[in-house]
Amino acid sequence: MIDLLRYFGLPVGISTVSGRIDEIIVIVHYLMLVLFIGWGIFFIVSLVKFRSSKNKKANYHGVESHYSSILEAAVAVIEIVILFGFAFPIWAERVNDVPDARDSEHIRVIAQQYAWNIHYPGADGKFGDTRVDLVDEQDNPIGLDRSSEYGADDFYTINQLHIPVNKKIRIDLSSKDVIHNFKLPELRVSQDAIPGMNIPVHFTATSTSEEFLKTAIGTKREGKGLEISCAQLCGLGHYRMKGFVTIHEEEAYLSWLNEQAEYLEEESGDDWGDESDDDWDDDW
Amino acid sequence: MSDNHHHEENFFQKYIWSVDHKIIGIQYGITSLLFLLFGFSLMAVMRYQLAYPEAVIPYIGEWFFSESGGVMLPENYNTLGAMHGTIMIFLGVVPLAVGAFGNYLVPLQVGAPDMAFPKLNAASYWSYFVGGVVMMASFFTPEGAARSGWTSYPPLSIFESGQTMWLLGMVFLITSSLLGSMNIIVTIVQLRAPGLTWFRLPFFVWSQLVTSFLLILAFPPLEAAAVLQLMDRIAGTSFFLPSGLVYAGSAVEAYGNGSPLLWQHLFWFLAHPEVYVLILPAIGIVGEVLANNTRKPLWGYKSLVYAISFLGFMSFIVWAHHMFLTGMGQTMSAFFQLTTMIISIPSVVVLTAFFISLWGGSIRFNTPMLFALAFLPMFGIGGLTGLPLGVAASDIFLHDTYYVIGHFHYVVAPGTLFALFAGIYYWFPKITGRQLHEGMGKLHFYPSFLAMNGVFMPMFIQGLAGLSRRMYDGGQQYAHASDVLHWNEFMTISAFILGLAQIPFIVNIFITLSSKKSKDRNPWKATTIEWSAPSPPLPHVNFESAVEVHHGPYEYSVPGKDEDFCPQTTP
Amino acid sequence: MSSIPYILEERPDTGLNNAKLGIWIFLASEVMLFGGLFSAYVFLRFAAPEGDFDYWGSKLSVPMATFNTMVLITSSVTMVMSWASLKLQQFDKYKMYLGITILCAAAFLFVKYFEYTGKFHHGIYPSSSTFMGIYFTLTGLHVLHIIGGMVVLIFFWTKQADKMWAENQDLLANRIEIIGLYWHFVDLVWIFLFPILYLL
Amino acid sequence: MSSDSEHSIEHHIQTYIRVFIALGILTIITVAVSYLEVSFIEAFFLAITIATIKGSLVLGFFMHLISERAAIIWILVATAVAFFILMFIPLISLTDGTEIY
Ligand code: HEA
Ligand code: HEA
Ligand code: CUA
Ligand SMILES: [Cu+2]
Repeated sequence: MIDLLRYFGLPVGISTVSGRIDEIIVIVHYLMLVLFIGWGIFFIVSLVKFRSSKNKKANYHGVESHYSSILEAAVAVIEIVILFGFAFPIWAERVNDVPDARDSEHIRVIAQQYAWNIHYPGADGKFGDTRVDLVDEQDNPIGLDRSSEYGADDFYTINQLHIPVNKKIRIDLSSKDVIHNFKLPELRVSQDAIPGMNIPVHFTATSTSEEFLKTAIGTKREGKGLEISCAQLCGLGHYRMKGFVTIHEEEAYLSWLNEQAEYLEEESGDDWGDESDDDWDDDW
Repeated sequence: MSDNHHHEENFFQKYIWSVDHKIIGIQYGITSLLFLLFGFSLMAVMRYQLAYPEAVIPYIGEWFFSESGGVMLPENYNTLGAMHGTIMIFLGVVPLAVGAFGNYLVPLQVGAPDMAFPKLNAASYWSYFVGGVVMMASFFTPEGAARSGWTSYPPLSIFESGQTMWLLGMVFLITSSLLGSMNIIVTIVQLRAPGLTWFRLPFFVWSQLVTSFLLILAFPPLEAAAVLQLMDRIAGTSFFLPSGLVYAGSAVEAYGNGSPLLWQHLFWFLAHPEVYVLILPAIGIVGEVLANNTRKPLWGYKSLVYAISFLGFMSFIVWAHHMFLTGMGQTMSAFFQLTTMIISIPSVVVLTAFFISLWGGSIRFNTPMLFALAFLPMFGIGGLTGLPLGVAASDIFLHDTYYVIGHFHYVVAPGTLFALFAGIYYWFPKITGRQLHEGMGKLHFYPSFLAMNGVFMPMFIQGLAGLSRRMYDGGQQYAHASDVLHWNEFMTISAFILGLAQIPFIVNIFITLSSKKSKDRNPWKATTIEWSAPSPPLPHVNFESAVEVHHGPYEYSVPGKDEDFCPQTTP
Repeated sequence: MSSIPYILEERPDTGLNNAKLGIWIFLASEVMLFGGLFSAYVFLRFAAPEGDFDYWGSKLSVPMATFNTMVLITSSVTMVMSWASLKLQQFDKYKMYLGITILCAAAFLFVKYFEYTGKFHHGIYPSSSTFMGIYFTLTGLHVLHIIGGMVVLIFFWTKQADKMWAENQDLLANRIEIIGLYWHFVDLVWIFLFPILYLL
Repeated sequence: MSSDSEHSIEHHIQTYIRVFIALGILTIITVAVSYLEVSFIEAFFLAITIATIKGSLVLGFFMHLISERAAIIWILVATAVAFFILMFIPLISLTDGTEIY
């Protein structure tokens, strides 16, 4: 079944939850398929068998057995099993097992109309304060207060999310203006970013961008890497509110972090986010 | 109240300001069909854009998108999407299913001379009309029409232009539905003909009763929410605006402390029952047509009635399955997943009963029956694809993708819309005294059926690939969509074929209207009460003599009788 | 068969006439309309920072609202008395009681007008705070209901009522009962609005 | 209420007067208790309880609900259920969320 769904578009999954989510999609589709084919056969047989040219007089009583209630009960039972066996546990893990900031890579993502601001805590691992009145779309889109306790070494990027592979990532999601949805299709991550709320999302990527790109060779997607897609109508630029995701090996990630820290030192006060698209999308 | 049928009426009294439920039903019918056509046209422009994103829209582009040289802009696309959804649901399908069919048929099927409150009935139509005019007018205001989706999620809807007119229009439409459904409930409870006990009511009447209750209880909260959103837009309150917003580069000046989630709760509290408002009348129509054309009673009539009543009740406690990704915790999500799975069971019961009704029948394949039969697998696909959406874990991936669009279009377009077509073909002889041409009917059915699937089936593929809905360019920006993008053109062409397939229908209607009336008042040899009235039924009184009911609704092929049907009114 | 049955007489199996059932269904929808707003109030109150609602709520005038509560209760009792008078064939008393009801409604609106303008004078508008927003929305909608009811009441106080009384006493009594139900409902809403907005 | 004989109406009128007095007294009580120094939750329950009593009086006697037909009672029960669902379930989402502060 998973192959069938893959064939019908389901992208490969590259996070620790993707397997379980695909599994439940598959199970539900089995249920659907069985019901559909079962009733489909019954439907077609009845239409052929009881067409009026063949069956002149209808039977007033029709089917008298009540096997159908067994079928209905069976559907109910299967649904309950799906819920308790699969759906509830996955959800519980999703919302309850949010990793602590210490044993995970902690990143903030602040959505705004048509861009993703990615806020990294810097070397101290703690985020500086952000204040609405400091927001300046050109120089300080997230309103970071550099003078606050942990603010000095924070840096942020725009539309560039870099994460290490095989490490727990925790993203605190919020929005500056309207509701967006932070979606990483291949990682099976999706979460509304709602202004006024700060919602944690966590996942672990299981392959790097490079490895992922290899799987895409020969498909229409060849050469196009991972992206953040905005999956909630957020205004006229909704369709182009795209971010880029790069999953590094641990060392590469660390050196990227260092690089950012150096930039920060060199041109403090300057615009950080707009580094060149040095990642996968040169030919885009 | 109803002593005005003695004197002669002029044209206006008779057709425009009428209080006769049949005229009002027809007014509703014509208006809503026109809106359906309009909703379709909006969608056609949209689909063209999805298939050919950079292209100039042919013919109409230079008119409507003149500033941009005939190319559609993102804001135009959002307007089309929001208004397509709004128009199809609130101005097309609900008025057609409840306003037109409910109005026309409920009094006839319960053997009543009219609705319980004829003037209120007219008020309901005119309120709908005004609501429609406001919605249409919004296209011509400087701000343009709404563009935040039919769901109108704040804060976007509070910042975006065009929303005020949408909200005003909604207030009228809601009022109209409230008046209409009050009337239907009272008519069913109070005006049933002697002998017409609850379990002798045709299934269609039951479905209208449940639908009306849904409208009465679910619509007012949306009215309240609309008032709150209007306040946010006009009076500067911040019910739906949290503190600390930065919009378009500057801090939003509002008190704050509001909650965007509040709107979602109030909206979906309406909008989930609303989707059952879309489907229940359709199920009712399909039941009638199936019983008539299988020439046997509906199987499990009572369990059908219980199933839809239960469905109606449950529909009030599943709404948050549209909100799984709003940061919901375990309690909420478990509760709403459970109720969502529970609510799918009565739907399974209904479909099962319909399938089993076929067994042992003597099935006639006329046009209404074809549409009704097509409804079953189409609703089946739509309903079944609701299940992975109702399971929160799989909804993480499928939420707001084309999978959702595919899911609900399968229930509302080849589902409800086909059922409504079936109803139109089935009751046309009663309404006009003339039967629609069968050949043309089939010419309408087969291409429509194929094209519908051509439009909506690929949506599941696109959805499984993770392609988001409401994308102005159809998803070109995104890498994950590149595998499935080529479907867009196919779907668009199918949509245009779908449009062409409606031409035989429209032509059929006009040709038939100009033909001679038939004397046969019961061409389908049906049992329910409306067929014992003349076609069309007499103005204001419907029946020539008082109706008395002696049988259940579907006494077809009763053993030991020569005729294969036994009308409810024959002793 | 001609006219619609059970306009005035009761249908034997349901024991109701059409208008009675109709108005109750209408009231059911009204319950849900105000329910939506109450729900919003509760939701926003729980979501608001501590003390926010208290602070703004303390700006309302309890004496005025208490007075208005009394006024509405009075109008409710006179409303039901006017219906009872009709039943007792006392048309004059009916007019008197209905007149008092209308006066009460006017008094309510008068006080409300002073409350509103008083707020505006102090620079308090719906946009001033979430509490004030919901206060103005809820009471505003309630005032609209009062005005609507008042228009109908006045209609039944004019010569029209005399005419109806002469032609069809039962019809008038039925109409008064129906509008009475509506009026009591409006009173009922206020009974809940009063503590929620002014006292808590 | 069509079978009201004159006698029963007169009886009703007495009831109306009593209910009127009760409503007045309860109004004064509810204002009075609002000055008590109690926690918000307590104040809330007091106020709502009194309002509910008042509301029931109006519903029961002025609107004749205590002698009303089953059909109407059922409609109101359904409405009440929907009302409470609308009132309380959204609240759960305030406490049950993955939100962090
Ligand atoms: C008429 C309309 C209608 C109907 C009947 C339904 C029915 C159902 N819907 Fe759907 N839904 C919508 C209209 C409808 N929906 C709309 C409009 C939206 C999107 C709104 C928006 O966001 O804009 C939506 C969105 C939507 C979502 C939100 C998705 C998301 O945004 O992420 C969910 C999630 O749970 C859902 C679930 C369901 C379920 C479980 C049912 C169940 O009731 C279905 C039960 C039916 C069955 C289980 C079928 C039984 C079939 C058989 C027994 C056999 C069939 C076999 C053959 C025919 C051969 N729907
Ligand atoms: C009842 C509801 C309903 C119906 C029937 C339809 C019908 C159709 N819809 Fe729509 N649609 C919605 C409700 C509906 N839709 C909603 C709620 C949305 C979401 C909006 C949002 O994002 O906010 C949506 C969104 C939506 C999208 C996605 C847009 C996006 O996300 O970017 C698409 C894309 O293809 C689409 C296509 C279609 C098509 C091809 C039909 C076809 O099935 C149309 C078929 C119609 C006809 C063939 C016309 C019939 C007319 C007649 C027969 C007239 C006869 C006239 C006379 C006799 C006078 N719809
Ligand atoms: Cu951001 Cu869509
Ligand atoms: Cu739903």
